Amino acid sequence: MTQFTLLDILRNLVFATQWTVILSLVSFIGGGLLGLGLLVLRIGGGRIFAPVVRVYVELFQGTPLLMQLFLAFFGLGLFGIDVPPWLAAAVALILWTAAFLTEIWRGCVEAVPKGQWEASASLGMSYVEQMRHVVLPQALKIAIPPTVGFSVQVVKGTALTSIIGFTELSKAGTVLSNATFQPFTVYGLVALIYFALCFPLSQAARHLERKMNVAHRH
Amino acid sequence: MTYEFDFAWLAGYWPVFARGVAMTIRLILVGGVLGIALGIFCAWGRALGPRWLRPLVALYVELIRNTPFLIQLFFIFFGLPAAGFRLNEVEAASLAMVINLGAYSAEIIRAGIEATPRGQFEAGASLALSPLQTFRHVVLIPALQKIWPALASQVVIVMLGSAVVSQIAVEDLTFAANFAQSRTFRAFEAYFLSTAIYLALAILLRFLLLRLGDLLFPHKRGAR
Amino acid sequence: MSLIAIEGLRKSYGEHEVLKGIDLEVAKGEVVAVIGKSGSGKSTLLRCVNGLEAINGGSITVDGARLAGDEAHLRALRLKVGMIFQQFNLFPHKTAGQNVMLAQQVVKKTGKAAAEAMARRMLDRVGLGEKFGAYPDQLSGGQQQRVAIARALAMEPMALLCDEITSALDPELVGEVLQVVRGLAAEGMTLMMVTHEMAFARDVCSRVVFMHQGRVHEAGPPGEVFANPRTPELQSFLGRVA
Amino acid sequence: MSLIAIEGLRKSYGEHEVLKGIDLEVAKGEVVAVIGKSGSGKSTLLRCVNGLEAINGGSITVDGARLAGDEAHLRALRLKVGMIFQQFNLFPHKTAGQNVMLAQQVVKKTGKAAAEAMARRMLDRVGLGEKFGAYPDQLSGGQQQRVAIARALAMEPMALLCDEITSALDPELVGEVLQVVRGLAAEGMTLMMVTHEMAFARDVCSRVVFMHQGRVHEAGPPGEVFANPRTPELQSFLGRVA
Amino acid sequence: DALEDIKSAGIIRVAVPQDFPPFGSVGTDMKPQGYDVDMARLIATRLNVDLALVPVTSANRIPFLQTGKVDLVISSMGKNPERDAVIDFSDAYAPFYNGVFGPEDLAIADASDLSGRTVGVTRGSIEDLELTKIAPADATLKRYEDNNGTISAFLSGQVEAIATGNVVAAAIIAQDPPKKPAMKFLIKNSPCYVGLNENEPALQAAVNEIIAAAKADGALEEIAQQWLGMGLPEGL
Ligand SMILES: Nc1ncnc2c1ncn2[C@@H]1O[C@H](COP(=O)(O)OP(=O)(O)OP(=O)(O)O)[C@@H](O)[C@H]1O
Ligand SMILES: Nc1ncnc2c1ncn2[C@@H]1O[C@H](COP(=O)(O)OP(=O)(O)OP(=O)(O)O)[C@@H](O)[C@H]1O
Ligand SMILES: [Mg+2]
Ligand SMILES: [Mg+2]
Repeated sequence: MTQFTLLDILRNLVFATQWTVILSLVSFIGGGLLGLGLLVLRIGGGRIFAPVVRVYVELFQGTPLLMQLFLAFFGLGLFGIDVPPWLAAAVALILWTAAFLTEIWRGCVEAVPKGQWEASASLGMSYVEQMRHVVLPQALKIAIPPTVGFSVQVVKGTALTSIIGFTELSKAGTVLSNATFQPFTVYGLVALIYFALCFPLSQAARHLERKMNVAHRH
Repeated sequence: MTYEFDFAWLAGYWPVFARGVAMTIRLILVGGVLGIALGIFCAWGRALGPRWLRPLVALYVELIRNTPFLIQLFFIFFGLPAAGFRLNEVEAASLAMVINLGAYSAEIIRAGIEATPRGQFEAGASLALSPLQTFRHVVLIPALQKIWPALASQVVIVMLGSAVVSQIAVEDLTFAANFAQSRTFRAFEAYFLSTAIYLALAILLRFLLLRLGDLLFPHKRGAR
Repeated sequence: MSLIAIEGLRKSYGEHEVLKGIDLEVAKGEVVAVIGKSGSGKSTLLRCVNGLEAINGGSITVDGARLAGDEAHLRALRLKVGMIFQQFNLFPHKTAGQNVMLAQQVVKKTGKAAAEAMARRMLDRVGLGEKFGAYPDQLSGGQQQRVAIARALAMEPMALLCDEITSALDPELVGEVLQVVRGLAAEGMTLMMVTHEMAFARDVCSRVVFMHQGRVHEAGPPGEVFANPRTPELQSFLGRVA
Repeated sequence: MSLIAIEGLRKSYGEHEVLKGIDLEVAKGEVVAVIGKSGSGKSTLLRCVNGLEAINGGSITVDGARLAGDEAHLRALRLKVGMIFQQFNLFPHKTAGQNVMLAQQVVKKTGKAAAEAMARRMLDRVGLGEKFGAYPDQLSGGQQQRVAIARALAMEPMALLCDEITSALDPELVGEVLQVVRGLAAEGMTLMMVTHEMAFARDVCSRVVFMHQGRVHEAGPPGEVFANPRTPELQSFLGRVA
Repeated sequence: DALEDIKSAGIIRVAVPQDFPPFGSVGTDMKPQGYDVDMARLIATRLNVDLALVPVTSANRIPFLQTGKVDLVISSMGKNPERDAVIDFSDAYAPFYNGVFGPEDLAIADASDLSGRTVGVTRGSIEDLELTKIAPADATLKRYEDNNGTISAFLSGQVEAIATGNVVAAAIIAQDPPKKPAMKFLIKNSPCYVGLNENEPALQAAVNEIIAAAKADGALEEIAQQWLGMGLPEGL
């Protein structure tokens, strides 16, 4: 059996981490954009689109991400559509992220006091103008901490892409511990790397939250 | 590619799925009740507890929230025996879920506590309630009521996340799907079925939790 | 012709009928005080006139145009009638000046320079010329409310609706806001205001409207209404407040 | 001997000294009104007497026992002195009756039946006998404040501290709360109250204390203080409020 | 026709395990290696096409095959009628020496001695299929995701014994753990088969031919020696 040094393990884990990072960025950015679109439909989409978005959110929040990835990759394959793994992973993660961000942001929009809507309405602003100039800027501000906080979940969520053949951090961990029979070393390192990725994010979220509470008491 | 879905094999495997569903429900029941209890304790510890307790709770919460559940599970199941503390896989999975939900719900509940107006604490104090009595009788219920929907969502997330306990041989719903597909090679059907069951469980669980909220907090407060 | 004409106005929340047929005319330049017990429908009346609530019956006509529910009509109405709220409702992410400029730029498409000039003029008018760059949370309640007035004025409305605009203020700050309103009245602005400041109503208003259980129960010049309340409800109301 | 004796009381928030040495004695059965501008330290004074703020200097003695910072002493103090707040601070998840019963059961370990009987008595006393089962948000502000008074009274305190207990109320509701306080004063309860209701202070109080910049600036019977304010600060203060 | 497609594309895509040594694991460069990987290489060489290795797990290897993302699955798969109904199998290409292993002092001599005991096994592997058939009803099988889970469960004492390949056991012993797995008894020597989609007779025939030839010319023997440390048994 091949002998791995600690350095070999670490090197391979760090190498796999780049996939974790890339996948996280893609899903976060893509999910953010899609989520914003869904948000607009959810709060302004009237009787047709709002329920559609609700069902969408329910579906993606109500099933394991693992299964979503599986179905995105193989399910489409069943219909003869050959999606490469990176695309399936990106699509599934983006859809999943968007479902959560839409809900988080909806909460933030609703947290903007009713008086703000009324004041801007009484100044003659249309719905879109109210959104654009009064509500969204305030909601955005409230939204930053929970959004950054959720990015931690995205980073950890990328672990599940191994089901469709991605060798990102946690899959690399599994593979390495199977090759080396040193699960503790390997998983210990994996945990450490995840912590190194996630801790700054959750600290940033907390910091932003605290800053906001001090700065604005409206 | 034309694939023919075939669920005939299910005839032989439905007991496996039934047991899997039962296990998943059992895990989330234990994890949910004890996890929220732990969350309440930690939220108290971090927001109002003695000085020495706060950094400990913070450390626990950060460690759990910033590492994957699977890794936590492995450490509990494979690692604790080395420290002379052996749990079987169901106990280990339950403990992992309690610890995981405990950390997340601690943060959520703390937000509820911190959103409690200072006047409530002062009113409690001025009536000669001790800080703990104030927390227990005055602060806790309204704080929980405020964050109950968020808490319900987190419980659902933990339930869905419990899928990975099959990796330590807990025979839950995902195990059932994996087991069936490893015998029959009917992966699509098995995973499709388990996904549908998870969705149903998630919807049901959220519904029940919100109903429970109505029972626990019979008095709906008007718009603030 | 009256500027604001309300006829048979009805408004319900679910089962609960809050306005049970209101008839009221406000002429140009009139200053009308709306008084009445909590829950009598004063705020609801003002909110209906500003189109913030859909109405269930009757009609509201402002400057000859009848209020309809569609977006275009509503915006046209709101350009004619400004509203000021108890809770100020300044936009917290914008400075005092930007608060006053925003709607001009967005709704009236006024250029930035013109909007800014107008904002400075209006802030001067409410005595806050030097607070142009201050954020709402750097201002006292009274100052915030005056910015809200300036913001409404900058849209050059034909009338202003004021809903208990001093109720959220500390007693010492009430005066500075009422001073501004007094000035507006003197300059001929049409005002419809819900207020608990009886002394102010007596001094400044041309008419007092007493609401009770969703109806206009009594109305008339302040001298008459305050001196000789005819209904027992008004008598008891005044007795309690005074 | 005085019930409450405050000597050389100092209190700072960080650098900012809010109370700069307060000496004040309140005898049993006295009704003391504390007046003064916003920020003069009135609330802080009351909060110190209730042990809600740690003090930086001087002493507070209630019924012979000097106030110390530990939990046991604080609880003993608070059993002697009740406090009522501007924002009512009723417990929103409990009915009026449960609000009044809670501390009796938890702190005094009174049995449920006895606590309930006491709660009914106290709610009757503030005129809310029939609101036992109502939740705070089903009550008007005035009713909520009266429940808060009942809640404090149920602990049978020797004195009550009231911090602007009518400031958050609509003007029409102020009367009903002051009526209750008037009754307490008449029955001989010791009261120390921060208030903006000058007329009430004049009628009901046995002594008026005017605070200015963290000190007792002037004090005396209401007749004297209101009729002949000696310092220019009090004169200007009274001029503005009246 | 899959064989045609492979030839015209000039490349064959083969699913191999990454978490099941010695059949498939990784080297220090994270490239797959093992018995199954060499087998895949052998088939590609003899078909005279390039080889694309696709690492799979027991959970996704069949979907990879069924959705046409790979042409063959060489993943130490055992055969049973249920599986055979879904995909096709080649002739056997590898032996699998499975045994039940336990600590020295554990008294087990055959399957019936497993009564009342807990045995760890890797889910979906051959030993899982075989042991499920022969274990007494009151033996508890704990099925882990991969070899690593099974081994960790044994080493941490979560199970009393494990069923696994002799080579795997040897690898554990090589690590000199406090608890050394000793062979208790041999499970039926059940071989591994290459999996391919149904109704591909040409491809099936080609693979079978290659396997037969490799058995005859010693190529397979060589692979077996390298990864299993022993030769091919009689009658594979
Ligand atoms: N959004 C709403 N939904 C349901 N009922 C409402 C709503 N807004 C107001 N009401 C009810 O309508 C009635 C009149 O309310 P309104 O706010 O107009 O009274 P008001 O005279 O302005 O009282 P206040 O002096 O307390 O401001 C009240 O009984 C109130 O409970
Ligand atoms: N928690 C605190 N931290 C820092 N400063 C405080 C705090 N509470 C009060 N202060 C400051 O102490 C001073 C006195 O406050 P206090 O609330 O006692 O005044 P007050 O006389 O009750 O005024 P008001 O009539 O507005 O209630 C003010 O300058 C205030 O800003
Ligand atoms: Mg109102
Ligand atoms: Mg105060």
